Amino acid sequence: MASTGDLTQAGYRPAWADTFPKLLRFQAATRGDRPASREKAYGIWESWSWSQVQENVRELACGLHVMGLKRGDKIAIVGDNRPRLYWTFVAAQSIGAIPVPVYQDAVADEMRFVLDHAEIRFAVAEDQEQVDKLLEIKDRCPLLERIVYEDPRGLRHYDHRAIEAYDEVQKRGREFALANPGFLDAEVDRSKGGDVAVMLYTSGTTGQPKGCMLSFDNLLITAENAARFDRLTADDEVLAYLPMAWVGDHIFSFAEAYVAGFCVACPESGDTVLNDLRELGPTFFFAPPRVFENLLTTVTIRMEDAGALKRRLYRFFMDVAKRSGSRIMDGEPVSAIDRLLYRVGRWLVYEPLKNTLGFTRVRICYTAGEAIGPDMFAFYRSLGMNMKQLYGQTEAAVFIAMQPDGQVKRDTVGTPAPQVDIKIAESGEVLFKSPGVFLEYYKNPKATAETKTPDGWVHTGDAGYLDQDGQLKIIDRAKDVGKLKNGALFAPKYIENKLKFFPYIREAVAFGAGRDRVCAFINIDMAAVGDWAERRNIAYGGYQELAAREEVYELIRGNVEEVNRDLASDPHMADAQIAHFLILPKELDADDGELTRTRKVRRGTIAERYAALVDALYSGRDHVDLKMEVRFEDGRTGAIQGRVRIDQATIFPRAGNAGAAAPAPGRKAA
Amino acid sequence: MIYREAGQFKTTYRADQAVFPILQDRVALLLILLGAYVGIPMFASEYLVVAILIPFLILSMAAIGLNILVGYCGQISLGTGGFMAVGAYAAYNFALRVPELNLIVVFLLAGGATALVGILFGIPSLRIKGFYLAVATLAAQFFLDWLFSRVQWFTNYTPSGSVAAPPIRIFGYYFGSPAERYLLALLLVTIVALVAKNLVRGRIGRSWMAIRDMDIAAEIIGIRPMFAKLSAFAVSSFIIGISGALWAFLHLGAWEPLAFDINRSFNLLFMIIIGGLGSILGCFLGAAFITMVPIALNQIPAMLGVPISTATASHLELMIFGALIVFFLIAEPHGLARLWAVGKQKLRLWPFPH
Amino acid sequence: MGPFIEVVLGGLLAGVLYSLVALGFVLIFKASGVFNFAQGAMVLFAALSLVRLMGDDVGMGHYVGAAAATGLAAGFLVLMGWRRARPQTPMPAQARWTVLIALAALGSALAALHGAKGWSGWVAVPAAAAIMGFLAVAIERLVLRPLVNQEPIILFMSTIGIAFFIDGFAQTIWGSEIYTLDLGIPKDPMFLLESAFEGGILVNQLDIFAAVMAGVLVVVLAVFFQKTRIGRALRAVADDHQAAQSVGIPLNQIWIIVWTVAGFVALAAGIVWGSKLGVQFSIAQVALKALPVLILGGLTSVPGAIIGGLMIGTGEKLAEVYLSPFIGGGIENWFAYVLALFVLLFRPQGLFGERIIERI
Amino acid sequence: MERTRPIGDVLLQVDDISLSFGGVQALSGVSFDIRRHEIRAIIGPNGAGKSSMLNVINGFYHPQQGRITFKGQTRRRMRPHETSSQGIARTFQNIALFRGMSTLDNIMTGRLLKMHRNFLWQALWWGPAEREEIEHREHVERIIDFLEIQSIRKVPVGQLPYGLQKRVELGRALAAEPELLLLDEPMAGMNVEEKEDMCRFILDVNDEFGTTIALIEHDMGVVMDLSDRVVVLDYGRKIADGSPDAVRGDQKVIDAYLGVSH
Repeated sequence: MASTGDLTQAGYRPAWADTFPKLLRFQAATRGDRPASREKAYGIWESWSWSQVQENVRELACGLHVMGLKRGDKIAIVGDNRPRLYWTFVAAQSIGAIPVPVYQDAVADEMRFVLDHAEIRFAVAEDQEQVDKLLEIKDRCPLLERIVYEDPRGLRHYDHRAIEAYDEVQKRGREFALANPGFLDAEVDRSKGGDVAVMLYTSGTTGQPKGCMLSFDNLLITAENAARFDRLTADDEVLAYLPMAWVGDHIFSFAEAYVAGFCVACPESGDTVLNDLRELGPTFFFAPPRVFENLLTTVTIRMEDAGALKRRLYRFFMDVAKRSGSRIMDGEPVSAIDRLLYRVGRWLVYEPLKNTLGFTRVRICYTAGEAIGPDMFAFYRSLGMNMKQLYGQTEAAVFIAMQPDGQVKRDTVGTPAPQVDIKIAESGEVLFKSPGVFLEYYKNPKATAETKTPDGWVHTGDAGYLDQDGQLKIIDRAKDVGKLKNGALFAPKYIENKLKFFPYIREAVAFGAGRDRVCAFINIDMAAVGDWAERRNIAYGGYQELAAREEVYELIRGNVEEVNRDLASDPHMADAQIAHFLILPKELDADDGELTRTRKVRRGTIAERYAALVDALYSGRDHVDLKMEVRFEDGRTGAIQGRVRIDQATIFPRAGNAGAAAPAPGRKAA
Repeated sequence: MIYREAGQFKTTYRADQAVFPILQDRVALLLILLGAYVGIPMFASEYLVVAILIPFLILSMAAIGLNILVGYCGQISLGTGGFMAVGAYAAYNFALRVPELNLIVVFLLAGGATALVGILFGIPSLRIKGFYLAVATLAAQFFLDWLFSRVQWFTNYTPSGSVAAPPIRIFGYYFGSPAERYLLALLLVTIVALVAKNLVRGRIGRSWMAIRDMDIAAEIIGIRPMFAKLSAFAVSSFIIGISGALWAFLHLGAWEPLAFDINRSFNLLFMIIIGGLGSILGCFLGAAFITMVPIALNQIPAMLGVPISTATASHLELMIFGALIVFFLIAEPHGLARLWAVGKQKLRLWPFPH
Repeated sequence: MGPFIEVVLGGLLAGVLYSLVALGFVLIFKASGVFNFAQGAMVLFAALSLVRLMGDDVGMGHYVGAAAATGLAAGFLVLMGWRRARPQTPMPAQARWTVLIALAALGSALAALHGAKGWSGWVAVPAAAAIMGFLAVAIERLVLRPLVNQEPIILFMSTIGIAFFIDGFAQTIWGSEIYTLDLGIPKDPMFLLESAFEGGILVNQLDIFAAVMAGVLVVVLAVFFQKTRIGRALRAVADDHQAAQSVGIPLNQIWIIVWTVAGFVALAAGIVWGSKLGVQFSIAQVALKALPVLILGGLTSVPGAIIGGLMIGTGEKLAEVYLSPFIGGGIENWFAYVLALFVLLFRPQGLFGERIIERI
Repeated sequence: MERTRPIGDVLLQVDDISLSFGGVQALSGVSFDIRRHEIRAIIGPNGAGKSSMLNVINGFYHPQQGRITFKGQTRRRMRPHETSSQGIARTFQNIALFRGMSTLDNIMTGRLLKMHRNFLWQALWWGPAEREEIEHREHVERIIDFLEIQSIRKVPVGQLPYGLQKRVELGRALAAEPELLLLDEPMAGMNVEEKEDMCRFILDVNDEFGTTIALIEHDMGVVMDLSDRVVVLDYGRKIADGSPDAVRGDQKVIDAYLGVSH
């Protein structure tokens, strides 16, 4: 039935295997006995081979057919990462239905929107918790007919007119398949690569989620290109722990596995992910920065409890790693002593550390989704982990740009992915064109038209540029990016983020759009700076006093100048160096409306509230007197007043310009 | 540090329940076995084999037997020496009176006989607990001491009361050299350790531990205390009996009842306490420790050139031994095995402390 | 009839000795739950200390040791006295050391003055008692306190360690030959009830003395436990450690006291045994003889220890005389145990032990 | 939500039970029954004899008078291990786990009654003994999954917080697949969240496995929510028996509780 015909260009699959069900047929035929799915269940890692998966999927597909799922119907999939839920994708696709994964932590109302919008008739849910949510909204989603549940726990006495057990569906499918042997193969063959494979709802920052429709070609071609890019093989091992409704998981834990034929493992439960990660030891790992951040925090906290000797050892070798780890990995010259020390450190610290985290076998590891802190990125890379960044979107079936091995920079997201064209719009916005470009937003032609130009370019909504190495650098959301008076690019969030990566700076607000230079407000981190001050015997009475100290200004100026130096090295940003800054006499506060509840800076509000300070910054004065109303934590209001110093930072010449830096004299405010 | 466990995941319960689930441990064990079976017979000096290794192995076996009773089932016994004597004299008499018996069969019969005696003296454990039981087991020690020194049938009416083991011949092979005896002891100890581990990790072992940890709860969940306790006595005595026979046949060669007096009992009890209650590994560690300490104590003054009389030396040995035991109990009441486990856990989590 | 009574009487009197040793066990077990295997070693240590303090062939080294031990023990007692007198203000560290060193010097001076002549019993007995007190303090400090809250078996094992240590220590500092102890206790055999039986009944005066001493000791202990504050505190501890602590009795002091008392009892046993058989290492083995007494009488019962000792003593002698001819000699080594075991089968908590009601 | 298995015939009949300890009368003339598939609560003020009643049911105490009929069989004296082999399992007021063992091993001990391989097979391990072990491990793993204690599978129970220990103990009782499950204050000392979890587990046990449950509990809210019928003891006598609502309104019950608490 399945035969290897002509292979695709990337060489992973025959050209005829242009849908997941067909690809499953291919994998079952070529590596039927190799593991395809794993799940930690009942204390051990239960495995299913490709043939077993195929068997299960076929039965389930027939079962769904018997249940009434028709070609073109949408079927919702809700739950934690479970092999059987992943199989449901392929089962639905086998009979031409479109799976719509829903975030398992969505509350009932959010779920209702998706189910309603996608016109879902059937849903497959993991357990009682999800079934309860679905039943709660069932009245408001008149189209929803039936809910299939995987785990029967606690559902025994539910009214079974609307719900049904997964096993039951599969059993009926088995009977149906016996009675109609040719049915499923014919159904599978009816789908083509251009058909809709899946609908992924993107949580837009504004407005309602949009149902992004991706075709089999979108997913398979991009996945295949990426697999080839990183030389993935059937021997790789992946842990699926990110939400199934997220495109990242769909590509890394599903599409790539089907293309390359490797095994995807699901953790036992949410509580045990870290432990399961350690047991499984994946070879290919993908996580948003948040996950790496949490891991690093755990590492730090656990190391705090260690004995003095161990802590010292750890610190010493982490310094060695910071110095030379990344360089050694990139094949750059490193002194013999450092090389030796790194070798010792590998044995004493790095490898054991990676082992306890479960990263011993990680060959390639990606982070994406948002900017990763340079320290964090350096930390993992210095351990010898091949950590890379990529840039992607649901609309591109993930891959837009990715970092090739050996060309990893911490502040870019890599070169354009295979078969991807990137161009930068006049506004600075990044546009791309690729085989992964989505078909359309479901029932939303307006949004589709806004995003996708008639000639096939897609607006990413992000501003960025290609650096001299051809690597894409994302600087900000396109709508936030402005221009200085002289036309140079000004990306406030980019600058602010750079500032905030310093431990002493808690918040930063950069100004400059339409002005001749960039100026910034700084909020110091009370804990970090307080600690710093105490160790230097600097007396202070409170935030305001500390923020006004000359020593603190000096400290912060150092940070600002560091950022400037960094910006100078970047031809696109060199003009946007911070000329003047001041340290705000009060902490920005959500209660005063200066921050959002998720601690994002409200630029407009701040500019308005502190208009006097902004004016002073641009007036060239060295101080300003401030008097303003504030709201205290207990709800009282009061006034804050005092003199705010304005400091000047060194501006560095654009990189590439020969000659020593010609810093403006580090003038101190009187 | 050495452990690299990531990726060693278990896909079957069988693998998950293995005695050594970690690859590195399996490799280490293999190396140790290789060294013990091949390296030592080839390179070790005769003194090392005769004076240290053979007694160490046989005492390890006895310690395993005792640990099953004390460490796993929680029944204190101070009569181990007596049970070893039963094994020794039973083996002697079987070999003497039925010369055609294979020696392996003789050892097994000796174990069987000791198991019967063990069950007999274990019966009080059904009624009494704790120190009452400990003292009751002393009865076994003294009674058996007396039995073998006064009832001359057991010693075949030799005038001195001392008896000698027959030559060690199994399946026509004569185990004459120290290395050969060592290998025989090693083989038997390996088998016993394996069997003991199998027992304690299964149904029977769990019922013993349940009785040990909370006998009333154990009974309420359906464990028959009589069966659990007596089976522990039987298995324990069986192993101790075999070790007694080996002690007499392979180590002593010729012996009198004094070889199995109460000091032997205490000695073994120390081994399992210092080694670790409820741990098979601990039996080996404890046996090694207790065997090595007196040797070290005898060697050190000589090495330092301090002349001390033998009487003083023996008194000092008592003191140091006593002090060491107290020190050990204070430093790590759960024995060397716990120290090992803690150390291993540290290595597995390195560089994290926990 | 006469010989039989003679055997019984002999047994009873021998039993008194067992009782004395068992008493030491019971005291410690009652107050601290520790099964003190070192009681036999303590008897040896007490007896050796006493006999060597009285001996006139002692080398200077031994004297210095004895003097230092005495001085230290006395110093500790002074310190304890201070603490009792002024619980709020601890004695300054300097003063402590001064007291200790002064007392040690005093002891040495006394020893030196005494020259090569042994002390009289009147001095030696209190000195030996002080040494036992010091031993109790040392055991509490070095062994029991670090092991507090450990399982009973661990504490039990530690007392075996202590026993080894004391056995070795005693013989290292005091020597390991056989010494005769003469406190002037009459030892001549005498005949009782000559009128009733032909030839009367032969008893040793020493045994009578021992019996009287045991009786006095029991009475003293009973008074101590019933009437004194400390005694009542000890009983409270025996009943419930936590309850005792909650009423404000420092457990450590209690343990020191009870081990000291057990040390005195050991000294008494040592005097009797030493006078009878000479002081030698085998005294330590007497502890093993006392164990069946314990389980027979019950681990927690003082009267049990006395009556159990008498029963075992008698039974043993009777068995030796009337049973040995049939099953061979030397049965006294195990007879007591088997007898005790037999009793246990019917009364698992011993004859006088408290009945254990099992709860869940 | 209606129950899957309707309450059936009498599973356990307690007839005129009297029990005393050396003059102290713990129970006098108590009679009641427990029906198949029901959740039966035994309540009463402190010292009312509730725990003694459970101890009598599972054979730990032998009453001086009265009969107990379980599954139609009347017994006079029976040791606890015999009642457990008949299908009665229990948990304890003060946790009675085997502290030296892991969660997994503790629950495995609950299966001991159902394991039969003899010494020789055990000593050899490979083959039948291992197969038996794995078979029971599978069952135990279902219980671990059911009670959501996967993450503590191999942790020694002594290191677990109190609430989890209680859960492990329930697991050990469930491992025996009892027909009658006795729970002695399953929620004592728990916080609200742990109590809610435990309630859910008890209901699920009753529902999923059809296990009949008799429980002692002090939290009246829990009792009223969980139980089908309640029997009230006071000073060793039964003073009320009936549905939660009926019992709540009973004057004798109110009197018994007055001054005891609240």
